[in-house]
Order: sequence, then structure tokens, then C-alpha cells
Amino acid sequence: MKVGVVVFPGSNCDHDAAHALELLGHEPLLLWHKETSLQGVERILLPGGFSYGDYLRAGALARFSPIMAEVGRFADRGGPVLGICNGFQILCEAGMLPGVLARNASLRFVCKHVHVRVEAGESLLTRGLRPGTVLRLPIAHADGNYTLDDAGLDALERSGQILFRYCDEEGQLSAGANPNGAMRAIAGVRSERGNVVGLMPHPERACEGLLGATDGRALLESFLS
Amino acid sequence: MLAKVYVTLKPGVLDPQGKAVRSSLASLGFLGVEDVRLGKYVELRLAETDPGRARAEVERMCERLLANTVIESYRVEVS
Amino acid sequence: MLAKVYVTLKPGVLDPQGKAVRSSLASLGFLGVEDVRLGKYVELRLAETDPGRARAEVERMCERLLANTVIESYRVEVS
Amino acid sequence: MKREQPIDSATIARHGLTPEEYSRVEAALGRAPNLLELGIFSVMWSEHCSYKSSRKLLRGLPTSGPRVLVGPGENAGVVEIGDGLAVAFKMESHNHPSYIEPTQGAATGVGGILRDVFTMGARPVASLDLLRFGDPSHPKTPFLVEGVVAGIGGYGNAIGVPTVGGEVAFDHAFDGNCLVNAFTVGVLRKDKIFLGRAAGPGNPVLYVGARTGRDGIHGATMASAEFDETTEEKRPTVQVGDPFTEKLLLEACLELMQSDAIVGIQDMGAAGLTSSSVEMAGRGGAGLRLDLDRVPVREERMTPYEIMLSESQERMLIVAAKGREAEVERIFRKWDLEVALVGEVTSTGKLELFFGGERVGELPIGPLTDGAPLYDRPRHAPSDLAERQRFDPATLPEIPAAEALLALLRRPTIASKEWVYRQYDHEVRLGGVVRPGGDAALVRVEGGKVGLGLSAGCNSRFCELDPREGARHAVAEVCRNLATVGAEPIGLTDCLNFGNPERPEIMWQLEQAVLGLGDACRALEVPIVSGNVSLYNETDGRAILPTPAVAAVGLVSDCATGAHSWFASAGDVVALLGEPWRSPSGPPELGGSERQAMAGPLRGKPPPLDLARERAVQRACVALVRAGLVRSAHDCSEGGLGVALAECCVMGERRIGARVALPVPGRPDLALFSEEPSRIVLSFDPARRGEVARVAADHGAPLLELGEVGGERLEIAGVLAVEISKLDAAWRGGFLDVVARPTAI
Ligand SMILES: Nc1ncnc2c1ncn2[C@@H]1O[C@H](COP(=O)(O)OP(=O)(O)O)[C@@H](O)[C@H]1O
Ligand SMILES: [Mg+2]
Repeated sequence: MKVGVVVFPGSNCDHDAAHALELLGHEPLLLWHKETSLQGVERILLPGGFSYGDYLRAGALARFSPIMAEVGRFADRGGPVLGICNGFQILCEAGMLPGVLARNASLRFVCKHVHVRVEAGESLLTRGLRPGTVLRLPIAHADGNYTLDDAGLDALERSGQILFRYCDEEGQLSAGANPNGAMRAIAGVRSERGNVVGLMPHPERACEGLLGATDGRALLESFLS
Repeated sequence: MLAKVYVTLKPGVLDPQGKAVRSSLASLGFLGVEDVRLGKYVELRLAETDPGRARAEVERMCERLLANTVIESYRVEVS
Repeated sequence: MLAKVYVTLKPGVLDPQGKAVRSSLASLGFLGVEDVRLGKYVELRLAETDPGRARAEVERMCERLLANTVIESYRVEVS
Repeated sequence: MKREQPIDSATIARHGLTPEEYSRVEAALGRAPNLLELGIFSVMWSEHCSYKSSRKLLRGLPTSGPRVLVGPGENAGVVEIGDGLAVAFKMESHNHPSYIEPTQGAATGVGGILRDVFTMGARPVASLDLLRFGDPSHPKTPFLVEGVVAGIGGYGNAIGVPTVGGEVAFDHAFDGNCLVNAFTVGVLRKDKIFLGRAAGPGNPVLYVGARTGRDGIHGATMASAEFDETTEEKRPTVQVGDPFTEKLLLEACLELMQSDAIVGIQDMGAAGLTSSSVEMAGRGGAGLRLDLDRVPVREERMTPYEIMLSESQERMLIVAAKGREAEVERIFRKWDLEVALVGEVTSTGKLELFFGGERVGELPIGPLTDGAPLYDRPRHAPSDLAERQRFDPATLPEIPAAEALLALLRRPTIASKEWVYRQYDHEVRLGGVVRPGGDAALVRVEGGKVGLGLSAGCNSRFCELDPREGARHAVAEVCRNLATVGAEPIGLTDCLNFGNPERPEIMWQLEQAVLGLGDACRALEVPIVSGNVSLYNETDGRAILPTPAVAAVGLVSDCATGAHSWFASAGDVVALLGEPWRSPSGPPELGGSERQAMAGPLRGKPPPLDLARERAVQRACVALVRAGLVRSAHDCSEGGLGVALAECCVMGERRIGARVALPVPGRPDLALFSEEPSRIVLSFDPARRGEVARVAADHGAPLLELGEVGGERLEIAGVLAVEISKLDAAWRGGFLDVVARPTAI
């Protein structure tokens, strides 16, 4: 499948995403942010990194890149869009996903492997995964503190838009297992329609045993199926 | 013209940075600080010379880019 | 009392954020922005009730913590 | 030539030139310089650019070998790794700027070393950082730690180059002068190496990257001057880093390097446009003409002096092939970067500078580069050295061994550095096979099985007591670290951090350390392909501990066979590769150890290093790891065998205990913590016992079985038994003791 990986100035996981897509037998197509054609891709992935240096707010400047208008139209037509880390931040800033990713509660960048619990099965990212499944995935970010008002959060809960929550190895939620202070431990969400998804952990970094984690494969495979 | 924009977190939104600053201040011996809120301060130099139009323009910039109105509010001064 | 602190980069110090914001504003069609500088805005609620003492105290906080005086300058208002 | 008011002696002094050096300037020009020319001489002849105090000594280092493609002298060294690929790497200091403004100082240090590597045509794949701070209790220490780590992470994370390891140590000698040494390695094709050379008269000179501001003017001379109370005034010389622009610059340069439009390229690091233009012309044996009005500037009314001496970051100078300017412009415009045609290569052998239609400077290249002053400075050992080298470990107050172990684990130099490396993205680019936490990092080279082992280190206290022996230890330890992940060292880079070379004691330290590096590199057959010298690291006349830091790059042919540093499986055999104590009956060596530092002043001698033994131990370890015979390998360094065993229990994600027996000579609270070299703690499946013993014997390395992995405690028979939860708490808590304090915003 032809998958567009958008390259913003400052993206730095574009290359890793393309590598993972190839590993899974797909055809990544790097889309330069100044382009206005999606070149017939069937999926769009906004990779991690520091688009525009994350200046002002993470993702704030990237959402105005020329290609984002096309990405928006693609999503409006129901096209599947995945944002990973900085990509998630961009989708939130663009209003394509609910919420804001604020500065980590620790105020520090954090790079480590965490556990997340699948909250909603059968989403674009979790096909074939039962709710409650615990996955081990890498995170690396300074702004992953998912923030939204209570009403908004309640609405997400009701409509099953919360895809992942940070948890411990056993799947229990706790302050210690929440690496960034995210409200209700939210690690990933989907849009109302379900075709736009975003998460802070990096599934593309968890596709090879040699690198110490493989749970990302299931998520990417789901997105690509 | 010079426009000044103050972007602050909406009341009720948690401000971990403000909290950290407060506790740092306390451990430096500044004990009388009851609350700290951190925001952004943006200075823009504009070609526009009409204060009204300048303000309107900067407010549009705030809505579109300078503030994330989900959690932030802003205030504009022009001079 | 409420103290407001404005922290800005000293003149001549590179402001990568300001530069990036300016070019984004331009690409959004805000062409009349000649310069953008990004700074911090801090609100402090103080137990102190004397304006003079409050200002002096906040200035000490700026020197020690709130501003990085190597590259930043600050301005304090109390009310 | 533009003339101004004559140069007075105060101006000369402010430019860091001695009266003798100034006469040489006049002789080189055949006249008095103007201010611009004086500024250019001053930075080119600064210690930082000219290596005037160290150059003679450095000639003795072994710099060649069958894999070496580019040795010292270029922006980075290049070593072949097979399959048509090579690696470019270098380490550089940013000590002075980091002390003044830790976040920006450290950030721009990372930015600078990255440019040194990608200017060679290499894509940076990993960085290391070697840090020294003052005493943990010094009021400035937490502020510096916090700022430096934020700066390194902020830059490396944003640009997307993983920071995979490093070293952090504390000693009060660094109270007034911290060390920030940054290392980067990149991968390139061996037939696509770019050099910093200006050649071909008529070829265009292009300026690319960020605009030039007034920042950092005279940073290079600052880096070569001692700190004193006037340091405050030098503050505006701090530069702010912009990793976003550097990321664009990196991608644009690598894109341009796909073509053959580039004749030469060099980053504008210390001394900016001056050093890049002069050095490129020097290497190419050419001249350069620059039109300074064309340099993109950030500020109004910048003078030629400011433009030439600015140290604004994220800029490069390119000599392109004639007629290819448009290609260069197209690519840099695509990445939204400045690009300007600023001059051309000439055959005059001179740097000719024009501004506002006037010739504002004209300097011969030769005297600026090869003709820079070279000093053979007087040197002698400190008069009290012999006295300080006397030390009887028995004078240290006796404490229970378990108590000593817990106290040592908590010392910030030994404690877990997790607080640091969690703030670094160490996984981006999908190379992290062995991640931070162990002895060395192992990074997969894209597109194959080959891996790079990386480690940086130096024991500054050993170097203070005996700089030659200390430097030998530094090389041995980083190479030993590589051995634990199965990597064979293929090249080294160094960063020589010392005090004021005008003092004979310091100059002696430098000489001895360079000799020591040479000894060890020759014995271990590993060349030094790049490096950096940072002198004048002193405050108010007090020098830092001499720190000839080294970073090693090693090769692993199949990174699937790498081992971890920690115990993993109950029932595994615990063994020691190497001898537990050099002298099984005599007193253990404790000079320069953490055990000594815990109890009193720095005295004695570092433990002797037998390089033949070291080599045997390393080769045996590499063979064991590569054959997949061992489950873990961890070298003994700070805190000795006692600390190494405890670390093996607690370093992993799952803690596990061990029961061992040791032939402890004398007082266990001393012997367990002696920092003798050439020792690696192994664990392996008992079924592999025979094979492991055979491999060790084949390489002539001693192997001693110590016991077994398992349980909830570390037990050393007859000596101590401590719950691993206690060891863990001490080891994980030690660093937090330092940084749990107010943070600046
Ligand atoms: N400044 C640093 N940056 C990143 N990683 C670091 C730093 N300092 C130490 N580390 C990592 O912490 C681990 C332990 O370091 P150290 O105690 O110096 O190891 P060793 O005992 O082998 O010399 C290593 O993996 C090292 O790379
Ligand atoms: Mg080690």
C-alpha cells in the first residue's frame, strides 16, 4: 500500500516511519510539506520530530504548512490519518483531533519504554486487539501532557475515542505509570469519525526485536490493513 | 506600531511550570509567593499605523496562531 | 499584591522562535509583521502588601530565577 | 587599504596577543594591521584555533592505521567500516560558554560538533557527552547540571540525533569551570568524503545557513582565556542555538552532497567566517576574496570586524564548482535557508576583504595558519607531586564494607545517570541496540547487521596524580567498555581539557597525558583520528583536574550478538575476566579512587595499568560476547569490583541478586573498591562454562569463577550481604540528591 509520510521542516522520525512501513511490506512515499498533491496515497502518517523546532507550541506552526490543507481534505473524505508524537501534536493543533498536548508535568523531555493499555479495540489502530491488552512502547517527548476540559474528556469517554492509556505492566493506572501527567492517563485518541488517530508513543520504534520492542507492529499493521 | 500580546492559561487549566517556579522560589527563600502563573509575552513590530486596524489584525493572529484557545486566552495592547 | 514580570531576550540575542513565528505569520498572509520577539510573562500573587517592598522582592526573584540575565532582561510591574 | 587610528598596546592586549606576537603580525603584513586584521590574527592565533601550545606535543600521537581515511586536521576523522562505508567522528569542548550559560553553551556545543561531522558528508547517527561538574554540594552545581543536560537534550532531540551515552563526574576542582565535551559520529560512503578545502581559482564561495548577528564575537579568544571576575562582562558573547535551523542545514547539505557541485565545505564554528575561510584557503593552498556586504546579517550597521568575527551558529561556507551556484542556491532555498555568493577563490595566497566598495583588509594566508606561533612551553612536574603521590590506604578510617558499598553507590559520580539520559532521545533513527545504562552503547548502522560501539570517558583524578598513567587508563577504559558489547575499537578521538599552559606544571600534565594516550593507543592498536584541545580551564588561578577525555568507536559485525551489562538469569555463573587484585597479598591501590575521595583528599598514585594484560582481557571479552557465550559483561571502573557487582544486580530492568566468594586481600572496605583496571564481570549459562574458559585461555586472559546469579541480595561470602532493594535505592537516588533543587525557567 502507498503510504504518505509527511516531511515537515524539523521532522526527524520521517525516516524511521518509512523504515517501519517498508519492514511491514508497504511503500512509504515522503511528502514534502510544501507540496499540495498527495500523489494518490491511501494512508497518511504524520511522523514525530520537532516540526518548526516546536517553537511557540509543539505542532503549532506545522499545521499551517501547505500540505496540511490537503491532509484535512483527505481526512474529510474519510481517509485514514495517523499522527505519532509530533504528528499527534500537529493534529491536535489543527483541530483534527480533540485536546492539547501541553508540557510534561515533569517539565522535562522523557525518553523511555512505557506500557499502555488498549482502551478501544477495533479502531483504526487497534483492530484485532482486545481492550485491556497491555503494550510496551517507546516514548520520547517534552509535550505529551494530554489536556482537555472535563466535559470534553467525558465526551471522549462516552464515544470510545480514547484509544490508549498509560498503565503499569499489569495494566493498572497509577500516577507513577503516567510519564507526562496526561489527563486521565490518555496516550492516544481518535477523531469522532474514527479515521484520524494520534498517539504519543512511537510504534515505528517498536517493530524489531533487535531494538528491544515489537508491540508497535500490531498498531501499524492495523492502520495499514 | 508595536503590539504586545500576553498569552496566559485559562483559569482552571493546570500550570505545572508555574507550580515548579513557585516551589523553586520557595526553596530559594521567597516564601511569600502564593501563586505563580506562567504565560507568553510576544512583541510584534507592525507596518500598520492605525491602532484600530493593528489591534484587529493582531487579534486575528492570536486566534489563528499565537494562542491555542482550547487552553489559553490572550490580551493585546497596541502602542 | 499582584506582580507581573515580562522577560524578554536582550537586543541582539538570536530569537529562533520569534523568527519562526514571523515566517509562519507571513505564510498565513500577515505580511505586515516586521519583527517578532518571544518572551515570558509571569504573574505572581504575593503576600506582601507594600508595593515598594514587593517590587524589590520580585526583582530579586528575577535576578535569581525568573530571568536568565545572561541573555534576558526583565521588567516588573506591581499592582 | 583602509586605515584607522593606530593600534595601541591596550587594544593588542585585549585581543589576547603578546607584544612579541604583535611584532610577528607586523612582520607578516609588512606594516601595522588595521583593527579588522588585528581581530583576524587574534582569533587565528588564539590557542583554540592555532593549537600553539599543544601542536608540537600532538605530533607524537599515533594517527594512522589500515582503516584510517582521514586523520586529524580536518573537521572530523574518518575511519572505514567495510561495505564501502566509513564513519566520521570527533569530540569537542564547550566548557567556557557552558559555565557562563549552561543551556545555550551546551546546546551550541552539540550544534558545533554535529556540523563538524556533517560537513564531512556524514549523516550524524549518534552523540555522546562527557561532563564534569564541581562538588555536588557547591551551590552552582545543580544549576549547571540542569542547564547543561537541558541544552544537550534540547539540541540533540530536536535535530533528531540520538545521544546514546557519555560520562558525568563530580569533583570540587570543577567548581569554577565545568567541562562539556560533546562527541558525534556519522556514517558516510568512503568515496564521498568532503573536505574543508578552497581550491580552483575562480570558484565561487557561498555562505549558507543562518544570518550573522553580533553574537559570540571573540568567543574563540574567550575560550582561551582564564576566568576571572571580569567574566561577567564577557557575557554577551554567549550564542543562542537554533536546532531547527541546524536540522534544515543538515538536510540541505546532505542533499547538495549527492551531487558533485561542492569543491570544499566547512562549518563556521569558533571564529566563524574568519577561521572557516582562512582554514579552507590554507588547506587548499589558495587565496580568497570575500565581499562582506553580501554576507546575510541579522543586525543593522554591522561592521566588517563584526561580520568576520561573529560566532553566530548554524552557518557553513561552501566553495562550489564554477557554474554550479544555481544548484546550491536552489537546494538551500528549498530548505528556507540563507544562501549568498560572497566571494571567490583566488590564486593570490591572500585573504582579501571588501566592504562598501573598499578593500578593508588584506592578509597573507600562510602566517595565519601554518605560520601561527608555536610554543614549546617550559614544563616540569609540580614540585609537590612526589609528596602527593605518597599515600597509605590503611590510614583511611575503617567502616563496614556494606556501609562503604551503599555510600559509594550513592555518590553522584557512581550513581545511575538515568536522570540524565532519560532527557535525551536515545532511540531516534532506530539504531539503539544497546541503549544507555550499560558500559557502552551499541548502534546499528542502517541497512545491515554492522553495529558501532561507542564510549567516552576519563578518570580525571587518576590524571591529576599521574597524567601519563591516567591517560593510559582513559584509553584502556573506553576500549574495555566497547569490549563489553563485543566491539573492537577502530578509532579514537580526544578532547584535552587542561589549565593554563603558560604554567609549567600544567604544560607538563599536558605533555604527560599526550604521551600516555600514545602509549595506550599503540598498545591497543587504535589510532586517534581527531581531537580538540581546551586550555585555560581555570578560575582565579586554580586549574581543573587534567582531563584528557577520550571517546572510542568500535565495530561489531553482527549487532544481534551484543551483551548487556547486567545480570539477567538466576543460576548463571558469575565470573571475573582479569585478576581480582594485582597483588593478592599486598595493600590494594586506592589513589584517585572514589573510595578515597569519600574519605579524604586526593593522594597517591593511580593503579598501574599493564597494557598487555588489558589487551588480553579485552580481546577475550570481545570473543566471548561475539560468540554469544556470555549473558552479561560489565567492566570495573569507579568503585571497583564491589560497585561493579552491585551494579550488575541493579542496572537491569529486573533486579536480581548474586552470591559470590572473593579472595579479598586485607581490609574488605578498601580492597573491594580499589579501581584496578583490566577487570570485567561476566555472567553466563553454566552449560557454557567449558567454552568460556577455553576462550579466555586462548586469549591469555585470567578467568575466575566467583559464584552464582540469583536471590534478593548481593552476598559476598564473609564480607557483606545487602538487600538489592537497598543497593538499588542508593544507586538510583544518588543523582537525584544533586538535582533536587530549584530549577530556572
Ligand atoms: N552525560 C551522559 N549522557 C548520556 N549518558 C550518560 C551520561 N553519563 C553517563 N551516561 C550513561 O550512563 C551509564 C553509566 O555511565 P558510567 O557510570 O560512566 O559508566 P562506566 O561505569 O562504564 O564508566 C552509561 O551507559 C553511560 O553512557
Ligand atoms: Mg564502564
